[in-house]
Order: sequence, then C-alpha cells, then structure tokens
Amino acid sequence: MKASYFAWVRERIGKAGEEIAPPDSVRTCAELIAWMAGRGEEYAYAFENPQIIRVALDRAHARPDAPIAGAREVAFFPPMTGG
Amino acid sequence: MKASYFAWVRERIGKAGEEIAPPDSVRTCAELIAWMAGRGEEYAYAFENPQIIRVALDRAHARPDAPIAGAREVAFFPPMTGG
Amino acid sequence: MATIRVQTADFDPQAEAEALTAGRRDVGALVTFTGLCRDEGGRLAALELEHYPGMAEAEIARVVAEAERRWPLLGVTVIHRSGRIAPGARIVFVATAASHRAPAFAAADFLMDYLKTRAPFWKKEHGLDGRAGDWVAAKDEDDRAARRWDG
Amino acid sequence: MATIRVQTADFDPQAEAEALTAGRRDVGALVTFTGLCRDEGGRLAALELEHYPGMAEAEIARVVAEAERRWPLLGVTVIHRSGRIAPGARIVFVATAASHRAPAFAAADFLMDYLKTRAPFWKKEHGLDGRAGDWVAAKDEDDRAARRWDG
Repeated sequence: MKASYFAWVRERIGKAGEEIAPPDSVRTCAELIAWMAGRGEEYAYAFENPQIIRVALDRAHARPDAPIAGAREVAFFPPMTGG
Repeated sequence: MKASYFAWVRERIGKAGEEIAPPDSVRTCAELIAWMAGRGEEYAYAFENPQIIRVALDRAHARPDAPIAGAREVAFFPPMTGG
Repeated sequence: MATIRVQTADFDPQAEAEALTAGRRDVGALVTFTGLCRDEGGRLAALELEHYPGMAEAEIARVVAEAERRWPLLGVTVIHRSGRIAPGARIVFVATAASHRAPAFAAADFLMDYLKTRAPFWKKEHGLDGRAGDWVAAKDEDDRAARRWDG
Repeated sequence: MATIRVQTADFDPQAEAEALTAGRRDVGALVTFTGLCRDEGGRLAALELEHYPGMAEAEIARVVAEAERRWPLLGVTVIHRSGRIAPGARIVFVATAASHRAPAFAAADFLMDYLKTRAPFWKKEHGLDGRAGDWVAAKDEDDRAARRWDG
C-alpha cells in the first residue's frame, strides 16, 4: 500500500511517502503505527508518541481500531492546524 | 417637551411629532402613555395597546417605570424591526 | 475605533472589511454579516426602512460599546441603511476583527441580535401590487435570540 | 451548490461572497469569515501551510455536507490556501448564505471549528531570524470548540 507522511512526521522520516507492505498480522491503524515504529530509527522517532499520530485510509480519517484491510493509501500526520 | 412618533404610531397619530405639555401628575413613561391615549381619537388608536409601545427619553430606551422629569425629548414607537 | 453609519446609500462590504485589517498584522479573524432584502417568495417590491435619526446612531454605539466590553475586538463596523430598499439589495452590515475567531464570531452574532431588538429601525413592506403593505411585526424569536447573551 | 477550493493564490472575498447572492432574492443573510496570518507580535516572517492534496478537498466537502445537513443553507463557499503566507495575508475563507441570520452564523462558526480540527492542513512558523521554526501545535481549545457541535 502507498504510505504518505505530512508535517513533522514527514520531516522525521525524511521522505514524503513510499510503498509499504505490512504483514497480514497488522490489522488496525494502531497496529500499523506500532509496526511502522519498528522500521528503523527515523520511524521510531516519528512514531515515538503513537497516540498523537492521526491516520487516514484512502483520504478519510480513520480511528485507531479501524481495519486497514483493502485500503490502497494510508497517511500518517500530526493533529491538524489549518484554518 | 418634544414628542416624536415612528412607524405605525406616527401613521395612526397622523404626524411625526409635536410639542406636548403633560401635567406634573404624569411622572413615568407608563403614565405618559396613558395620558397620551386620552388626547383624542387618533391618540387612543395609536396607544390602544400600551404594553407594546416603546418609549425613548432623550434618545435612549426607557422602561415603563422610568421617570420623565427633566427629559427634553420623548419618542413613542412599536418594537424595533431593523437589522 | 468603531465605525458606525446610518445612510440611505448602499455600501461596499469589501472596502469596509479591508478598512478593519489594512496595515495590521495582529488581526487573525474577520467576520462580516450582510443582511439583504428578500422578496418573500416574489411578493415584495421593496422594504421601506424608517429610523429615528440621532437615536439610531447613539443606540448602535451603545450596542457596539457593549460588544467591545465583552470581547477583545480589534475593530468593529456597523452600517445600517434607511429608506426604500429593493429585493436583493443590502440592508445592514456588521464586521468584527479580532486576533482569534471565537470573539470575532461571537461579537458579530451578538451585534446583530442586539441591533434587531434595540436599534430604532422599522420595516414596512411594499407589495408588488403597488400598495404599501404592513409594518413588519417584531418576532419573539428575535427577543429570544437577544436574551441568549444575558448574564 | 458548494464551492470548495484549495489553492496557493490569494482570493477575492467580495467576488466570492457576491457569487453566493448574485441574481438571488431569497438570501437574507450572508456571513463571511476570513482567517488572516498574524505576525505574533512581530516575531513571524511567514506561515507555511502544508496540506494533503486530494484529502483536503474531500474532507472539506464532508464538513460542508454536514453543515448543509444541519442548517437550511442557500450557499456555502470554503477556500483554504496552502504554501507560504505572509503576515496580514488571507489564509482561509468561509461564506454561508441563508434566508435568516441564525443558520448563516451557526454554519460559518461550525465550518471553521470543524475545518480547524478535521481538514488536513499543518502550519509551520518561519521566524524573522530566517530560520524555519516549529510546527504549530494543535490547541485543546480547538478540540473543545469543535465538540460544542456534538449531539
């Protein structure tokens, strides 16, 4: 699936996005964050505070317990500060 | 004192304003309305429903029990419908 | 600081709004309200707005002062037209500038509620049949709206 | 019916507002909100607004649809800029048109609260010292403001 990063999540990881392939055991957004945090030092830094990371699946907000099955695009970002 | 009339109060009385000289026994806005209603047929019509008539003394809203002593200008009008 | 005008002429909302922000870098929120004349389903040819000259400006100034007492505002403009106004035309304009959005929204909402029930203006309807119609009756809902801001 | 745009360019609030009322005689109330870049007491050189293309427009559309479900609106416009924005410049614009003032005010207020907490935009501060500063932290008060509209 396609992963996109925004704001300081993007800056900490050092890239705007990439293809990721989580194993089938990763079922929810919260589990996906935990898996992402284990992908290396920059990911551990970006996801060090998992409860403030927001996730969008196919461009819609998703709760931590939302299943990721079937999503083609996932995005990780901090709480929004627009407006 | 100078009296001014607005909206349908003006139309019922048939003039925009005039000089009035209430007796000293008329002390409050409510008493002034009652006195005005006794000045003739058109006044009785304009003030037939005294509780909906609003009074301003010297261009500021005044309650029914406000004293009229010292006011140079009094205005009578229906509830406002601007905005 | 506040701009208050009662006039028969139309006004330019954008020019009025920009006057509140021009040259400033501390305004974060600008709210405007424009009240327009509806044709009431095609029934109305015009509204005629009568006002009490002198008191109208004074009462609007009192309402604006109350808004400035309640919220930290950086600017306020209130313009109210009088005379004959055609459907689609502007009647009233309120603009509030503040650092943040909450006071700007609250103050504009408050100003409109208070102007409705306190500023000495009266609307008369002129129908398409050419006859001068009735004076618009004050609405209970306007009184209720104004009471939202009590204590 | 709704106009939704995310763009780097500035916009013309008056043209956007008039597009909601042009040729209509049923709009009685037009509320606009303009969010501007503050210089934070002279500290800021600019704000940089990052957004999630595609999702930003989609999420604004969901928020607008929710406003239209809650209030009888005759028109809605939301414009949000992205990129570098200087102090004093416009960032965001919301306009709501309705027959009466209460829904126009409520919907504009609601839209701003929801955009703040749901639309995928992030602000980074650039200081006058030339360094890129911190990402603006989300405010608890914005979450509280958005929760005002719950149930």
